Amino acid sequence: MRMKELVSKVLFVDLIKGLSVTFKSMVSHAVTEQYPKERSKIYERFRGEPRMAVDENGKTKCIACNLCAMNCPVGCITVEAERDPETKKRVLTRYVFDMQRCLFCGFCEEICPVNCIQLTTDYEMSQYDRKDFVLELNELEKGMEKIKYKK
Amino acid sequence: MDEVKNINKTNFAEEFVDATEELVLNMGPQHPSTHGVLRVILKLHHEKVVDLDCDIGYLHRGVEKISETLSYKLAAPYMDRLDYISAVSNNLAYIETIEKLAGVEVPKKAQYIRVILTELARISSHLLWLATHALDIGAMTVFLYCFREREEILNIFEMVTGARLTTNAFRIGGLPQDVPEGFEKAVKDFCEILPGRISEYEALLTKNRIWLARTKNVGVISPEDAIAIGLTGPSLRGSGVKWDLRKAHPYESYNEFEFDIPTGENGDTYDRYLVRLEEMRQARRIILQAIDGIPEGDFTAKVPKVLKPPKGEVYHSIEAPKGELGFYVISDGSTKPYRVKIKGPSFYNLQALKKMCLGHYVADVVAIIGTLDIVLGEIDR
Amino acid sequence: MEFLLVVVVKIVIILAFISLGVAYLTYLERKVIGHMQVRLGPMRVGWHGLLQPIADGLKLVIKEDIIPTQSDKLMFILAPVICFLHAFLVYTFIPFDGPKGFWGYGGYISDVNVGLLFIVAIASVGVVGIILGGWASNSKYPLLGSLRSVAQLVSYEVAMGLAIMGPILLAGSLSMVDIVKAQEKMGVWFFVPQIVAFIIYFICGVAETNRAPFDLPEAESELVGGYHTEYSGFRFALYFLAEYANMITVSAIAATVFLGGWLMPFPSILGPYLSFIPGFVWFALKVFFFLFVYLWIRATFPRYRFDQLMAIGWKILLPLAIANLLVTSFIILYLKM
Amino acid sequence: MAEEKNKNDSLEKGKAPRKPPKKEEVNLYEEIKDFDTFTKVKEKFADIVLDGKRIREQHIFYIKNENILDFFKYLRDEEKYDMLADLTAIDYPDREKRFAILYNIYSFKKLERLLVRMDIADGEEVETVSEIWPSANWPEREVYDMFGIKFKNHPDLRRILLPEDWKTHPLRKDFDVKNRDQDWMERHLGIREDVNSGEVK
Repeated sequence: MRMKELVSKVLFVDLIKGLSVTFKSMVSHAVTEQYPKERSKIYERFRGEPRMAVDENGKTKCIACNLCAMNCPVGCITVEAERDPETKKRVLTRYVFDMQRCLFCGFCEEICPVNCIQLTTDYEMSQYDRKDFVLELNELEKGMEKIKYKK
Repeated sequence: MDEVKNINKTNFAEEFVDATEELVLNMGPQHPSTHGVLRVILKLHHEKVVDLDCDIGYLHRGVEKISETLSYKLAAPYMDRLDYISAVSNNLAYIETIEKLAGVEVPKKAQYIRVILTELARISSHLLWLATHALDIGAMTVFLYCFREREEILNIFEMVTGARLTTNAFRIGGLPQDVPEGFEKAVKDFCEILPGRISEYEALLTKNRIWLARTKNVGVISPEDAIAIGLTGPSLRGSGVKWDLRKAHPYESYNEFEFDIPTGENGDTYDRYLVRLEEMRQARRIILQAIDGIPEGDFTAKVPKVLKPPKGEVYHSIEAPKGELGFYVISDGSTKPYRVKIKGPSFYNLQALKKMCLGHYVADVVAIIGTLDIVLGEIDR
Repeated sequence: MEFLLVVVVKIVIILAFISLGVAYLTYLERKVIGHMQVRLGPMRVGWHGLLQPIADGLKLVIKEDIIPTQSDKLMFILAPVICFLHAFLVYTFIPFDGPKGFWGYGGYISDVNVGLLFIVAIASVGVVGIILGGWASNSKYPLLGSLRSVAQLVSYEVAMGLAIMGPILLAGSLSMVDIVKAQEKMGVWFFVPQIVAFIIYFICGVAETNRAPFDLPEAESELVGGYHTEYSGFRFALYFLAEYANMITVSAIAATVFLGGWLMPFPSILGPYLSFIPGFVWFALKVFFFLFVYLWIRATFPRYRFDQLMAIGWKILLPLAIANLLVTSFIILYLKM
Repeated sequence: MAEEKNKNDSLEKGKAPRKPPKKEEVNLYEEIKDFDTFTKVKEKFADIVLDGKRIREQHIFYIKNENILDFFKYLRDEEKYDMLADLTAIDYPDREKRFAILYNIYSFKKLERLLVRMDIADGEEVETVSEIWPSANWPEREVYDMFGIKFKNHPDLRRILLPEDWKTHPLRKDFDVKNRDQDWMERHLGIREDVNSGEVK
């Protein structure tokens, strides 16, 4: 037994085993994704860039119930609303989403009774300025304005 | 002046010995192999460690304080960010503690899916551990191989929970939503490839003479010492203590699955390496049993929208990939916890660093930090 | 006059070729290791990243050259130059092709009758640059790195020198050209009769050039960057180039001494078909083979610890090299009698 | 905050007719029955052990800050509670004895967990248990750091997570979550921020 060990040590059996693994992987296919050219599959549930849904008339679906703001662990949502004197309903006046603080936990999306706020599968959210991360309602409805990097 | 006189008195040999000073080496907080912002102050004699002090807290965010200000539900995403490598386990531990406090019964289906996801998280955490541990010791190819497999797990997480790293996977009472179509196939596909990949790492490391030389008899800790210093998880099992919370105090449905607890013999780095590799295989075994046995039923229990657990306190811990992860929660009957204490395994495991490192070389310190599998997010909280 | 012109042209050609080779060795390293790690390596600059080394070099040259305020400035500036200079000086004596090579001008800059000795001597001066660099940085990691480096180089030099003695005995000459000629005459390359010396030489060569698994002086996971931690920009590039140039040197010596330099393999079988290929191509192929093994090893193995490295050098390689030398000399003595 | 509270209240009210009113609070604390260790300890350390409770299948002992080293040594050696899993403190600013220290010990032999709770007043010092369980070293430092509770004979009582020259103890209840040590920040980072708006000056 010891002899066998010694022989395998002198013949570098343990090392050659490792070398064969790396050589095999060298000739096998690489798993790299060439990011801007190839994009990996994003699953439907992915929680990315926030969006506010609109109804068929292009008006916001938000009913200003403030549930999303209350269910946000970091308090990144601000809802400002007024009571309409005629219909006695709360009407949204301002909706601010601070993406710098967002945890992407998805609680707002879950709690929303009208499926208005959604975290979409869009994941490219970089900006040049911090101010651009504080999204107002109109930005949330059509999506963040992105500056595409050019060579 | 006195010192000068003393030196003049001594003969050459003694003077030579005196002339070798202790070197204080600052390892971290920016260092490639302290796995985050850990600062280790080493006192070296030549290259041997004679004293060591850990400086932690660079990542202190006050999670315990923050969770006192949030309702029970809203604190959960913060727990993902403790041990960000296995966010699912953290979330599970916290959610289970709240469930235990509030007395919520979780449906069987949710329990099974929780088991699958946490075991996947265990594999992913161990893969990352192996990757970085091997990289610290210089085997850089294993690093990328492990990341290749980890990517598959992260894809499954993304498919089920919607996020890859900080998953926020579970809710009090069960799951946020049922698993999507294709989940079973994805998990099974992953289980299919895993054994082959593990044997690849084994071919690169297990018998390799350099790996053996670097890990055998390095960072040895006896079972008694390990218990006294509070080591848990694979680090404890590497010393030969057969203790696993999944067996000792089964939570979720772990008592329904068959699996073994691997243990080491010598309590050195090599044994801990073997234990973790075997744990990956056992985790795969649990996943395969669970995926075939997912019962029909609800994925969540009925939980009031605003949870107010009765007055009381509870400690609950689970076997996280790194050891015993416990939460101690006190409720004062309101919507917010009165106190949340997080018992992170890494915090206690890191205490063992000094004991393990003394008398070893600088290069071994790196290997031992790697073998303890620490995450600074959990240590500093 | 013509002699001088030829030499100058040869120097220019070889220097340009080596510089390019060093640059593309970094590309090769990244590609080979990349593919071994199931990724692609550089892909963006030029077709399949072919212009990457040039971009890297350019970047290093135009980067800010930081000299730490607490450092010994003169030494700090001088050290990488010493390292670089000696790495490139060695190529004077390496025969890239036979005396009839390079279209009759001779495939080497000069053939000295103590060539191999000279190469070994010069190559070991390079370590001075490393010590000075580590010391002059006035920082702890570089200091530890350079100390490790010195100990490593000194101890492996011995075993390496003794390992090359075997082929020298067989060839009966220290001239690089004569060693190759002896292999041609013998009909078999020296790595066959001197297999032990060959393995020892290669291991020592890896250790000498501070490459994995013996890359302790610059082990990035322990010593951050070793002796060049404090270096940046152009000076870092010099260290970098020196390391890769040393790799090529060690490979070239191995190819010359053990693998028959510019000779063609199996001349009796392949000779009629492949004789149109010039010698330096064979030489380049052999060097390439060694370099590939270098990279292959780097991608595969973990790193030794410092004390283990010294133990291997002194306790295994040195006695083996001595034994090999003794056996070889006894056999030669016996054959001569 | 106030808004949230109102909302919660209204939700509770809305639910009231549908579900039976949960006016009566559930008392989770039960008396300890047939727990061997408790009877033994109660006998042996009658002056220290005040009470014992059982909550969700977990035992909690309540002790006084007297001779705790003997008590814990007994637990470790005789009752085989060989690991200190956790050590922490809780702040009750309204109580007379302001802090409670919680020892969470575990026995590998019996697979049993035991919580030991001890009330202490502000400024009272506690004997360190790091002699008995070395793992108490860092948690005690953390308690010192976060609550300002001093441990007697501790080998190395320094702040652990916060900087050495930090002044406050953040896990005390009177420390607001948004509060920061402004002087420290000015000294080391050269900034001072407005507590309310978070603006940096």
